[in-house]
This record gives sequence, C-alpha cells and structure tokens, in this order.
Amino acid sequence: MRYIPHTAEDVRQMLETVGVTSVDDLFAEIPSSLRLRRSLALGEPLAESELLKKIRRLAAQNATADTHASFLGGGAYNHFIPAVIDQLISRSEFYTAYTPYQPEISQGTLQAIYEYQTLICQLTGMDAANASMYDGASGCAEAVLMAVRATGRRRILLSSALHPEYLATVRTYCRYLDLDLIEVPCDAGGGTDGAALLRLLDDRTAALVSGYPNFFGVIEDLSAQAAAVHAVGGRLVTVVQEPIALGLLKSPGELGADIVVGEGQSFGIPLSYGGPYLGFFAVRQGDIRSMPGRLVGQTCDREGRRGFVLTLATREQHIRREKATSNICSNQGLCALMATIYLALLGKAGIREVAGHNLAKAEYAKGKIAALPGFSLPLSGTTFNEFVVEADEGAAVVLERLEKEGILGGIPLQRYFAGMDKRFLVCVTEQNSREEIDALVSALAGGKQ
Amino acid sequence: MRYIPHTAEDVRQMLETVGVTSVDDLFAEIPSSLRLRRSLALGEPLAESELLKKIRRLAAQNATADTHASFLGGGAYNHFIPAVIDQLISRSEFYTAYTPYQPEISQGTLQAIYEYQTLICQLTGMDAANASMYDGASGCAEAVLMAVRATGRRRILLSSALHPEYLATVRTYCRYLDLDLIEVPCDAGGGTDGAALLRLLDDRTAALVSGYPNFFGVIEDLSAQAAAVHAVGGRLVTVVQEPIALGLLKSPGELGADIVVGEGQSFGIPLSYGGPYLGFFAVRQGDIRSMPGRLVGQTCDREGRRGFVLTLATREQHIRREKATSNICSNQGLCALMATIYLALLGKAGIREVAGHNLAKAEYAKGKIAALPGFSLPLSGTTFNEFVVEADEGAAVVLERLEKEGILGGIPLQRYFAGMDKRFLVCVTEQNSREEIDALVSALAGGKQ
Amino acid sequence: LNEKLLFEHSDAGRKGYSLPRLDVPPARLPAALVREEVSGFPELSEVDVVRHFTRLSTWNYGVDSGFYPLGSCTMKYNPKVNEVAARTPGMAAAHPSTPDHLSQGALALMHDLQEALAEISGFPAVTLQPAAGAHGELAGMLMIRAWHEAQGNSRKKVLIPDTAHGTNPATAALCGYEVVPIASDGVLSAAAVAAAMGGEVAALMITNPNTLGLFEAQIREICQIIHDGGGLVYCDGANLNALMGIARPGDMGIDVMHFNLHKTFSTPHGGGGPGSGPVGVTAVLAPFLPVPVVVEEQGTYRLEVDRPLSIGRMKAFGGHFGIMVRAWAYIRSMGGEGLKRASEMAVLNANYIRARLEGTYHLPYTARSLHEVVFSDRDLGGNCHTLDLAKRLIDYGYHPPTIYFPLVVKGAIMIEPTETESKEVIDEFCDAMLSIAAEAGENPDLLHQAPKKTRVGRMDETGAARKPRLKWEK
Amino acid sequence: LNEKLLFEHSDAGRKGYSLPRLDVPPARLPAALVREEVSGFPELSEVDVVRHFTRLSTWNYGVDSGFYPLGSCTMKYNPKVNEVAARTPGMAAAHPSTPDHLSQGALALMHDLQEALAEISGFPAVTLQPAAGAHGELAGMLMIRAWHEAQGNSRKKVLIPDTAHGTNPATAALCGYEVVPIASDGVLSAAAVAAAMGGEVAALMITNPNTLGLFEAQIREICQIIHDGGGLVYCDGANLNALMGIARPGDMGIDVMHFNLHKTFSTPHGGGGPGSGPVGVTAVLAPFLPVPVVVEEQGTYRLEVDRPLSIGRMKAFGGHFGIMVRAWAYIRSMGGEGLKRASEMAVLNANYIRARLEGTYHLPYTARSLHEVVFSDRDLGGNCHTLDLAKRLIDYGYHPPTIYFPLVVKGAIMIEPTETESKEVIDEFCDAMLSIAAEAGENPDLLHQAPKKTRVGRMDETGAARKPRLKWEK
Repeated sequence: MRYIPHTAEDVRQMLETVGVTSVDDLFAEIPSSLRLRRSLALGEPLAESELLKKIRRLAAQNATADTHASFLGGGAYNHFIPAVIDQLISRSEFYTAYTPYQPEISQGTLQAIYEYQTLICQLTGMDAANASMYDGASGCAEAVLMAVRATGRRRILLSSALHPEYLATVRTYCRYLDLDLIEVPCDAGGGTDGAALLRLLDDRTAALVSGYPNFFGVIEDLSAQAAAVHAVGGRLVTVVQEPIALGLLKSPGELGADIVVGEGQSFGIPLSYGGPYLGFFAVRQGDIRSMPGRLVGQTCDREGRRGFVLTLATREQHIRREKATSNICSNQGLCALMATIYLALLGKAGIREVAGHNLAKAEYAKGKIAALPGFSLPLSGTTFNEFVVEADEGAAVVLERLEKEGILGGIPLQRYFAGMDKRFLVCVTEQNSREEIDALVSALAGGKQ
Repeated sequence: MRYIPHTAEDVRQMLETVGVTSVDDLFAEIPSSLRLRRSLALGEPLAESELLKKIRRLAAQNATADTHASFLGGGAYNHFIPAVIDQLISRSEFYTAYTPYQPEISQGTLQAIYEYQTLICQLTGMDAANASMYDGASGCAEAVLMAVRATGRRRILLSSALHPEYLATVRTYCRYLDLDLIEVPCDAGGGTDGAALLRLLDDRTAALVSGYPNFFGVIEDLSAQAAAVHAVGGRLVTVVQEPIALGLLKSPGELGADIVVGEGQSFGIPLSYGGPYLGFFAVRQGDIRSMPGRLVGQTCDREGRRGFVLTLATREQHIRREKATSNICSNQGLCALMATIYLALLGKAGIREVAGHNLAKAEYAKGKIAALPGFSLPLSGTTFNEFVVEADEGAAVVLERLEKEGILGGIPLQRYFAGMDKRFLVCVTEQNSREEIDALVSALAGGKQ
Repeated sequence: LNEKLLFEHSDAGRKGYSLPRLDVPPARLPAALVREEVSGFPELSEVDVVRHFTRLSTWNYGVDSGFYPLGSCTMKYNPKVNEVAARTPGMAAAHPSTPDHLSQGALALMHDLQEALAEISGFPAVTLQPAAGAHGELAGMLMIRAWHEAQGNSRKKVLIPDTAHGTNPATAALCGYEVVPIASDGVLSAAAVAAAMGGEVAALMITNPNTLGLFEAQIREICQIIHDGGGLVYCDGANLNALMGIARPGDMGIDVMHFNLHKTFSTPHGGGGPGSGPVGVTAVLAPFLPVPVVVEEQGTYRLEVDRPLSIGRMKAFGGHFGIMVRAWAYIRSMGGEGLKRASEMAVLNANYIRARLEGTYHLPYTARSLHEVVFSDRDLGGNCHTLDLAKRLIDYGYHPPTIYFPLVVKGAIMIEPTETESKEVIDEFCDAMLSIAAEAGENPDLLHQAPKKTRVGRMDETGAARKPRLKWEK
Repeated sequence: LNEKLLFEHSDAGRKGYSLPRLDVPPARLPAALVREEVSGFPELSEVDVVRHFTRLSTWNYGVDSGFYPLGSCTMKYNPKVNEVAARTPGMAAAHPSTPDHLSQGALALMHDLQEALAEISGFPAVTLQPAAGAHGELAGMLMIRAWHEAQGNSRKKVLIPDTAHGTNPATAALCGYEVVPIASDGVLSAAAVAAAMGGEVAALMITNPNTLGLFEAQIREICQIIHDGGGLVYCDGANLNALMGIARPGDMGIDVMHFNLHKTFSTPHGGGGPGSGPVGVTAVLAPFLPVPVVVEEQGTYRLEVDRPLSIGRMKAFGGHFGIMVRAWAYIRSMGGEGLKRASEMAVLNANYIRARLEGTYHLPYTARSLHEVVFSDRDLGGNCHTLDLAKRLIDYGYHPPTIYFPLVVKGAIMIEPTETESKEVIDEFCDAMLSIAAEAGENPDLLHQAPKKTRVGRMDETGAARKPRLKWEK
C-alpha cells in the first residue's frame, strides 16, 4: 500500500506496546451493533497508471477551450495562466501546509497573504482586505451580513443585475435571519435602475448590493449609487465578478463603495469546472473589526525582526463561537497565493494591458455581431469583456448550431431568467484570437458569410 | 521583456558607473568588420500563450503510446513513471543548480548521487559506480576505452548482437585511436556465438563487449563469456540496455562482468524522443581510479558531520587535461535523480514485480504470435521483454498495416541490418494491457481473427 | 536569507508577463470610467517573482517537510498523482457553464464521488457543493431548519457539547438558532442529552469521534432521544478518519454529516484552504439538499437545479471540483480495504503515541483513544506550558500538535498522527516529546526561549492586534 | 534537519509503487538465470520517498534560490514555461524509433532549432546530437580530423591557448591529437599563433570571448593564419552569451563551434546535467556531421542517416531532445532582438560589477570585459584566499563565483552575472564582496571559518580521495 508505511512487524510491535492483541481491539469502544460487518463496496484499489488512464478518459469527455472556441464567461473566465504559478504553488512547503497557526514556521504563507491583502486593497481602492473567502458568491453573502451588523438595519437592496447564483447564495445565507431582501430592477442599459433605486431606498436600508461590471457585463454608475445609498445612511456593497476590469476601471473605493467583494478566479486560477476559486473582501478602515474571515498583520519578534501573524482572531469562531462575525474557519490559501503570483507577474503595466486586450476583443466582437441581420445587442450600457446578444431565432437554436462548429458561444440567459429565451451572454477575453471571433461571427450568421 | 529585468533607468545608471555612454560602447573591442549589422532573423518574440499553443500544435503531430498502442523498444522503453518523480525533480533547488562544486550548499545533489551510485552497484552487483554518463551508447564507448587503458591491449571484441547504435558510437569514439574492433557473430539463439568467440579471443584482446539482454532481447550466457575472456586476460564489458531485467536476472557482477554499463532510461525517465537519458557505469574495486566520469564520496566536515563531496577529480579533464580518463565534464544529474527516486519508490519488491510483469506480458505475446500462420519467432534464445518476429509477408508491410489500426508494432530490423527485411523487434512492457496485446495479435493476423 | 515584500522589490517598467500582439483594433472606455493606474502595484521580472516565492516557501513547513501531528486536522500525506489528476487539462480547463452533455466526464466523476461518500458514511444522499467543513456545517444546519420549517415547526435551540469545534456554535447562530451547551465527561452521556432535550430543541450537533479522540459510545441512544423529542442530529465529520470501513455515521442514527475532503480524503490543506465540505443526509432530508445535485439517468449525468424544497445555493457553481478530483483519485487508489486500513493504522498510531507518552504527560481522559490523543501540560516542570512545548518541538524539526483545544482540557496538547506516518517517524517524535519533558525540568529556558532555529522567533501577537497593520504602505 | 540515507530509512515490506493486477498468466525464467533479490535495495513508502528528497533539496542552492555568478557557466534564469513545453505529452512520450512520418512535430522543432542556431552563429550546418559541451567538442574535433583524413592529410598536433577549458586538451587527446599549448597575454596574438603554426598542426582550439571574458580581437587574423597553414579553427562556444546578435563566430573565420544549450539558451543545469551540445560547421565540413541529421524536403522532415563521410554516431538516437525543446522555446520567446538584448545586458552587468569592485579587488587583465570578469585574491588581506572569499559569500546568501580558473590567473575569481539579474541584485552582491574584502582585513577569521550558516561546514576532501567511500554499505 503505497500511502501506508506500516509493515507487519511494525504493527506487531506497536500493538504490543499499546497492550492489545489485535488491531480490532483498538476499536473496542465502538458498540458491536454499530460495527460495519462487510467491506466498503468501493472496488479494488487502482494502480497509479490505471488511475491516470481513467481520469484521462473522463477528462476527454469534457469540452474546454482546448477543444472548442469558448466564449463562456458569466462569473468564470478563461484567462491565460503563466506557467510560473503552477511551478511555485507546487512547492510542497506551500500546498501541503496547514493554516499558519505557528508563525515561526509559516512566514512564507503569512507574508504571501499580507502581500495578497495589499494587492486587493490597491486594486479595489479600499483600506483593508481579508485573507479571502470561498468565492465571490459567498463573499457577497458575507458582505450582506456584515452590512447588517455594521448598520443594525435589516433591509437589503439587491441589484437584479447581480450574478443570479450570487443572488441565490445571498438568499440561502439569509434564509433564517429575518432580513428583507428586495430586488432593484434593471434599466434599458442593463444597469441597476437609478429611479427605482431611489424609490426603494429608505432609512431602514442597510445596503445596496450591485455589480461592477454586473452579470450582463455592464459597468454600473457606482458614484450615483454610492451617493444615493449614503444619503440614507446605508452601505454600498460592490461585487466584482471579473476583476480584470479593475485594471482599467476606476476603483470602487474611489467611487464610494463601502464593502468590495468579488471573485478572484480571473487571477491565474484554473476554471476547474467551478472551483476552487477565490472570494476577495475589502472594507474601509472603520469596519475592520466587523469584517469576517482571517487577517494577517505585520508585527515583529522578540528581537525586533519583521514578521507576520494571524491577527484580530477575536472576531472569529474559534474564540467568539456563536458571536463570531462568520462561521468561516479557512481561507482559500492556495488560490490567494495563485492570485498574488499572477498579479506580481502582471504588475502595474500588465494588468492594464490585459484589461485593454479584453476590452478591445469584446468591442471587436460586439461590432461584428451587431452588424449581423437577425442579431442585436439589446442592452445599451458600456461593457467590459462580456455582453448580451439577442438572436431572433432564439438562443438555444443558435448555441446548438455553434456547438456543431466547435464553438461554445455563450450562456443562454433562459437558464437564469424565465422569458429571456432569445438572449445569451457572450464573453471575449485575451485568449480569443481574432480568428476565433471571426469564426463565431460567421457561425452566428449561419455559416453563410 | 519578461526574462530581463533592466529598466531604462537601471541601464542609464549602470552605464554611468561603467563610464561609457552607450551599450554599444561595451562592445568596442570587437572589430567593426565583425559586428553583425542586421537583426537576427528569428522572428518576433512569442508571448507565453502563443508559445504553448505552438508547442501543442507540434506535439499533436507526434505519435506516442497515448495515441497508439506502442510496442517500440530497442533501447528506449515505455515504462510507467510515477507522479512523485516529476514533483520532486521540479524542485528548483535540484534542477536549477549546477555541478556540486561547493559541497556546503550542494549536499542535496551530492547525497542523491551517492545514493544513485549505491543503487547501481546493488543492481549490477559491482563495487563502484560513477555519477553517470550521457547514455548507454556513449557509456559503452567509454567502457571500451577504459578496458584499453586498464589492459594496455588494443583488440576489442564486440558482440554483433549489441544495439547497432551502440556499436556505431563505439566506432566513432575509437575512430582515431588505432584499435582493432572485431565483431563476434550471433548464433541461432540470437546470442553471441560462443564458438566464434573462442576463436577470436587471444592474448591481445582487451575486452569482449556483449549485451544483457542484448539488442534482440536475448539473455546472453555471461558466465561462459566471462570465463572465456578472463582466460585470455581480457575484461568482460556487459551492456544492459533494459535494466528492468536486472530485477529478475542474476547480476552481471555475480556472473563475472568486469565493467557494467547501460541505459537507465527505463528508470522513470521520459522517452522524450531519444534523450536526455542516463548512462550508468560500474566497475570492480581495483578499477575505480581508471573509471571515467564524476564520483561522489562520503567524508565529513570539520566538526565530524557526515557529508558528501565530488572526489577523485584527479582523473578528470579539468585537472588532468589531455591525460584525463575521458573528456566528459558533466553527468546526467537530473536523470540520475529521476532514476534514484524511481528505484526508491519501487524498492526491493517493486523492481522484481515490474520485471515479472514485463516478462509475463512478453511471454504472452510471444505465445500468441508464434501461433499465427505466416509468423514465427526466428531466435530460440530466452528473452525478457522484447523479441524478434519474422513475417512471411515482410516487416514493412505488416508494420504499415498495424499503423493503420493505431498500433506501433515494432522496429523493422532492416533499418539496421541489410537483408533482415522480414524481421522486426517487438517490445512488451507492463504498460501494454492484455487487450492491447490481443489487438496486436489480431492486427498481425490481418484483422481476420 | 531575508526576503523583502514584493512591493519593496519593485522597479518601474519591469514586467513578468507577455501578451500576444493585439490582433484587433484597440478600444477605449469613456474617459470618466478609467483609472490612472493601479497605484502601488509591483513591477517585477519573472525571475524576481520566482525567487521571491521560492524563498518565501522555504520559511514554511508542510507535510512533505516532516511530521505534522496537528490534532483534528488530519494532516496526512497528499499523494502526488492526485495533483496530476486535478491538473488534467480536460478537468482543469472545464468551464462551469459548459452544457451538461459536454461535461459528462466531470459530472461522472462527481456522481461517482457522491456515491463513494454515501457508501463510506452510510448516508443515502450527498451534496458536493459546500466549500469547506464550516460551509458544509452551514448547509447541514440549514437543511435541518428547512426540514423543521417544512413541518411547520419553528424550534429555536441547538444542543452543543462542550467539546465541540468553535464552528458549531457559529454555524448554529447563522441559522438563527440559540446555542445550548451540554457538559460532557469526555464522552457525552445519553442521560445528559435526555436532560437537555425538549420541545424547543431543533437539533444536537455532535462530533464523533469527538475532539478528545474518544468514540461517543452512546451515540445510538443519544440519537434515539433526540429523534423521539422531534429533533435531528448533526455530526461534525472532521474525525471520520477514525472510522472508515469500521462504522458508519449513517448507521448510528445521525441525520446529517459533513465530510472534510482535505482531512479524511488526503487533499492538500494549501496553507489554509481550499478545502471541500460535502454533506451526507438521510433520505428524509434529501429533498432539502442545496442545488445543484448531480443526477444520473441511464448513464447520462446532469446537474439538477429544480428542487423545490432545496435550501438553495451555498455558492456559485457546483463546488470545489478541483478538490473533488483529488479526493476521488484518493478513494479509487485506496479501494474499500485500503480506506479501512488507513483508519486502522491511524488509530494504531495514535494509541502507540499514547502508550509511549502516557507515563510522562498527563492524560486527562482515559477512555480508549481512536485517531487522536489529548494530553495536558499539567505535569510539565520548570513553569513550562503547552505553548513552550510547542515551540520547542519546532526546534526538534516537528510541526507542533494542536494546542489549547479542546477547551475542556486546560493546556491541551492534541496529537493526531494519521496513518501515513511510519513507526520510525512516530518513535522519533515520541523520543523528542520525552526529551522535551526532561528539558522542562532540567533546563526550562530551552523551552521558554524556543524556537531558536527558525527565521523569526516568537512574534508580538498582542501588538499586532492592538494596532493592526494589514497592508504594506510606502 | 538531518536526513539519513535512503537505505537507512528502509524497512522490510514497504513499497511506494503500485502495479495493476497482472492480466496475463505469470511467466518464469529458467531458474539458473534468476537472482535471489536485489540485495540492499531500499523499501520505502511514497511519503518516505517524498520527504527524503524534499529535505535533500533544501540543502541545495539553485538559480531560483538566488544569485549564482559562476563564471563560464552562464547560470541564467531557467524559464518555467520551457519546463511545461518539454513535458507536453506529445513531446515527452515520443519514442525515438517512431517512424519519421509519425514524428513530424518533433522533427520540425529540431529542424527549426538547427536553423535558429545557424542564424545565431553564422554556421550553415548544425548537428543537434551531442549530449553536452564536451561531447560537442569531441564531435567537432572528430570532424576536423575526418576532413584532414579525407584530404589524405594526417596532421597530429592541435594548438590550445593557456586560457582554455580543460576539456579542450582532453578532447584533442581523444581524437588522437597531441596538444601544443600557446601562451597568451590575456588575449591571443596573431603573432603567437603564426609562430606556433606549422605543417603538423591540424587545428587551433580557441574560446571567444575567452575564459577571461575578453574578446579575441585578432580572431580574423588568427583564423587566416591557421587556414593559410592548412589547418582549421575550433571554437569553444561556452561564452556565446556575450555575442548573440552582436557578432557571429561563423563570420570570423571559425570552422566549427559547439553550443551549450544549458548555458546560452537557458536550459536548466540539473545539478550537473543533462546539457546539450549542438555543433555548427562551415559548408565544407557539413558532410562530416554525425548522423542522424534532420532534413526538410517540401515541408516534410526526416532523419537522414545515409551520409558516407559522416563521422558516425556520437550516441544512440538523435540527442537530448528534451533539452532542445526548452532551448527552442527560449529562442522563440526571446526573438532576434530579445537575444541581442540578453547579450547586451549580460555584458553590461559584468562591466558594472567590474566597475564597482575594481578598486578593491585586483584585476589582472584590463582589456574591456564582455560577459564575465576575472579578479584575483592578490589584494585580499588577513591571509585570506579565494577559497575563503568563496565560502564567506555562501554565508552572505550567494553562490560563489568560479574559483581558481582560468589557471593563468593565480587565485582567480571568475564572475559571470548573466542578463537575468537586476541592478538591485548586482548591487547587493557587490556590497557583499566589498564588505568581505573589509572583513578580510579586520576579522579574517570570518572568512577562514566560513561557511557557518550551512548544514555542513568545509569538508575533508583529502580524506575523501585518499580512502574513497563511494557507496553505502550496512
């Protein structure tokens, strides 16, 4: 057994020292009626070569950007991942370590998280960031809970242009917390409707939660939303599902956001069929102690050498138990490390350049698609790297046609919104070549161009 | 430029310190007539994503055991490579280090080589092994040179059942050294002809060089050869091109070999279209100082702690210059590390088990093929995991037919031996499933079974 | 070697990244939307970045560095082939919104994992969505509450023994429950549960084996009491590594349990995450599982989202798929007998440590241990405490055990060896523990000053919390 | 942490490997052929093996650990994407005996690399077969001799300057040549060559830039003299990193040169290998190239073996293909301008180090340096020598430069920074060098006792050689 080192002789000696005669005796405290009297029906162990064959056979049944031209986005993005990241996170000192409870032998993890926290603050324009949450959706739910704690209010306005799975997650988290969750409709541009927002805001409102860019790819007017929600004493929670956009866009902090959460998958983390990803979470100075999740802080040792530790743990569940800011008791350590390495490689110029490529490719695609008969761009708002397309013949038919030409053309909005059967969400990143975009356009047109 | 860190400001400051006004001035000693006055025609630099796309496109044009059922052997073998090996050799402390000239910061490399040397000695039954040579073929050539040095004789008998590319390499190395290279023919079993050997041996003979198993997969009678060559005062050089066989076979040392060389690719090293591989080289105690290549020895530091160093360097070119035992000035460090990890994982039981699977699969295939009309096994000698097949319709025709069914059926011997147009060499390893072997047999039969 | 922060290495104009030439016309956003630059972002070449993180890594200690007996964390060896499996391009590059019929490999693997976890635990239905143990707890407790609500029953209390993980009360609170602690005497007695049970009690949250490493021998009776009172039983599955192939929580009367794939099923801890926290439930609770659920029909798999009683989504997409691949690879590599052997050897290792240290270290609870053993610092000499012992172990080359938990043991030292450690490793560790106990009496300063062999010594944690510095600034 | 030898960890019955169940009948060899067991072989589980080598690795220093200014070794950064490229399954799993028409990707890459090396060096024909620099030297000198022999000319002498690498004379000897050393004064003079040239001389072996980091400015004249005398010129290409895009050896009159892919073209040194040593030659020598040669015809590639004048094979198969993939990836990532920039910055770095250290360390040769600079220990105080300086640099966190080479400089300190080091790194290194020079005067014991921060101190090398212990025994 390649993962278990015990030889028969080891077992014999150890049992003798323990003072029992068989391995079975070790389980004597388990009532006999509870013992499993058969083998687990999990089959024979696979040799390593068989296992790899099997996983490759399964993997071959999945369509990816390697097998298809892919225009899938909607909260998970196909960006290039430099080889350096995998090389570094594969160092076992990083990936086989646990939570850095012992700072003297965890400075690698701790310093990297401190750098991660700094990068997130720089990108979002906020004062403090935690060591990460499970993903953008759960981070969004935690932001709602935090706004409730911070304001003592129980009414939450949720933009209906948020990612539908984020909305669903917020609803799950809040299910038994006696909160009012109210959706704010969209305007014709695809952003949160400003007039409706003003109508719905009141002095019971803890927060407005909106996307930047939102689920439809549209860049919301955060300044106006911040002004409106601040006017009633509420918080603006900004949700960034595609943070590459922040390479170009004004930071939410600059525009007045109070809590910024988002999905960090774009930063060098594999798509991996939906996870593990990276929820980032950033707040203003005054809210640090009500923020959920782990935090790393700088300090020094007895000899004055700089070092880093987990800090402000008094907010957390292992100390505060039922009074904790959250029940979360891990962070996405390795994913945060990937993002840190990714952002370090890109740097100031790179993040802007990548964002620029995404924008340019998406704009190119938009222009071509808008010009096709039978297709339109129903939303007028400014977008970054994804946008909604409407097809007269219906989204399902179109997407099926694309599939036959080896193209994953986008996400049918019918999946989330009843009645949107003609619309689908198209995402174009720096990974899509002009050739691929042209092929998409040509296939949309029915291959008749 | 992602691999060059110099900013414009760095360059300015550095030039100022150097005391020149431009980078071009640094090259002032190069006569102007020798300066290249144009750009190198190597095209635009590729971004990392483009490079990977390009290499994947090229890779897709190669047939491998992933795309075909492969029965190719002949000096390079398709064995399973445990994932642990790549994980460990990818630690940059190993793969980005140089030759361990500074033992204080190279104990990792040094101890691993010491372990490698030990494993090779255990496997071959010899007293000392060097830190490795380029490959089996060049190691074989170095063994010939060493036999000449050790005996002061200039006549070398080479079994004609050695790998033809090894023979060719020996001829190249000896081209201008005024030696007599004489081939010993094969017998009907496919081994070195014992009678011919006795005729050719004389007291001018420095060595007999033969394979174990030999190129045709046949297990030679080393004891008899050792007795014969020792009787005239020569050395027996044993060449092991498939060392997995040593998991089952008596060690060459036990049978009387004086120098054992071979190819270590089978020990966890990727096929990689021919290299880099691993030449191993082992000798008897008395010959240590005339052995070529690096050696690692155990010693201790000033405080008596055990440690390892490069040793007996006085044999080598950087000290002995034209009197060196060889001009080799590197070893296959990382490949030796792969082999060390591989053998450590297999261990005493594993090496035997893998060898047993190879034998069993090859015997199964032999039995099935021998039973096919139109096919025969022309050599009667005992084999390990490869064997020669003769096809009435001709090897080329048969192999082409197999190719069409997705099978790389073997190596046509016509490639090396004029007149052997009906024969091909078939290799079966633990990687070939019974299903694959049955498919081979069925395809050989013309798919009519 | 010291290593500066990324930002301190930075030099204007460096980049460690390359893009292809832009093959479409450049585009611009309206100027009002555009920021100047990402102020403060580092500028580094590839080699700068590689050296930086390579050096940082050397200040860490992982399972591959040595023995890591962190109690309750199951720091077993993380097989390397599982890393390869998770990186298989068709798995790692699969987009979560790919149509089901083009994701059959991923879905088949998830379904197979669901089934395997069901078999191991004895629960008929499993969700893979939760991201970590605590997330699974939340999902589990939400299902319990949803079940009660579906019965028109709005009980508000949850019983939690004093040995519980801190996440248990935190989770109960997130579900709108009030926590009622129950005292145990190492092992929870049915009588104590009976005394606490009442019509207001929605559930009991229990850990089995508990955080003292002891089997809750009265579990069947306890479940019966809760069920009879109209409640449900939640089990924290953190300690499942003691039970695989030995006994199944689903057979004990438990209604819901989460799994920690990063503990029991060997996926790496990643320096704090990502984990994965699937949840198994009884048939009664199956309709309440979060969506999506992977469903098989005639060899075809699909993500089912239309489940009217579901508690909804716990997060976006289907869960930590990359972690599932690793856990699946582990289960398939071990097979049923292998998993049983793992639990057996884990328990043997813990008992062997107990036997070797028991005379020297104080053992507050003496019932037979399963996969972990909890000592206290009571008998340590020289005014040395658990923290000093832990730091001294670092100098001996070990990661310390979990300390000061569970709270019911003063100065707790909670040791979980796991099955991947050999007798040789365990013996050397026990020797070190015994040697430190001797040092505490003879030369306590060795403990108080420890660690000495690390890059930094004991940190000023109070200062860190009093005036938090949470990011770098120029 | 100490770490025992593999064999000392071993315990009977452990295994870190698994095989599928045998799906054919077992077979047996005749008993007389079969050994008992591989006596002494270790028995370990997977975790044992992983920890063992992980720990060993931490005692090493690589380019990713820090600055590695080993002169003449060109320890530049090894790009990570190249490692991925070499591991692409279609490349890493390709068998060398696959028919050419099923190996077009591999052959196309090799052909492209041949062409790129030809363009960089100015030689029209290139072989990729040699396994390392010294192996390339051997191939090159064999071709020179074969050419002479083909002319019916059996000259027996080879001229080698005193600054040459030790491999040069060793190689000449392997080709049956007698070595005639020529004295240089840092740079070789045409006059000295003219004086040594004669009808017995087959070739000159030269390194350019030479091992002092100086350009052989009279190279054109020197080649002319050799050619006029009926000889050929071999160039050791170890120092090509100074010249890419600046000047081409093939344009200087040189006839044969080897490349070190593991130096100039960024492939990792692997702790001593594998390298790769292609050879470029003039059109006249092309027929003598070793076989196989990759040939292109109308977009199809094949391995050509039938070349009657060829010197034959240097080894089995086509060479270190895995290394070629990395070098190809590097060249394609850099492009023509990038390679030139690499040479420029490599030379700038060396000159900057020279400028910063020149007042403090003795510089025996003062001609303008190219990619490396050679100091001596003449001016070091406190009876400190080059070895002491080197060991003290280790305590500062650096790999030492090459020491005591070239032989023409007493106590040589040969520093080659390469282009991948930033000004920041170089400045810190120079600060360390200056600080050590000061220490030598003030506190020489710091140097004599160094290194102090490593796992082991200076080793007893004499003892090791006197009584060699080359393998572990029980």
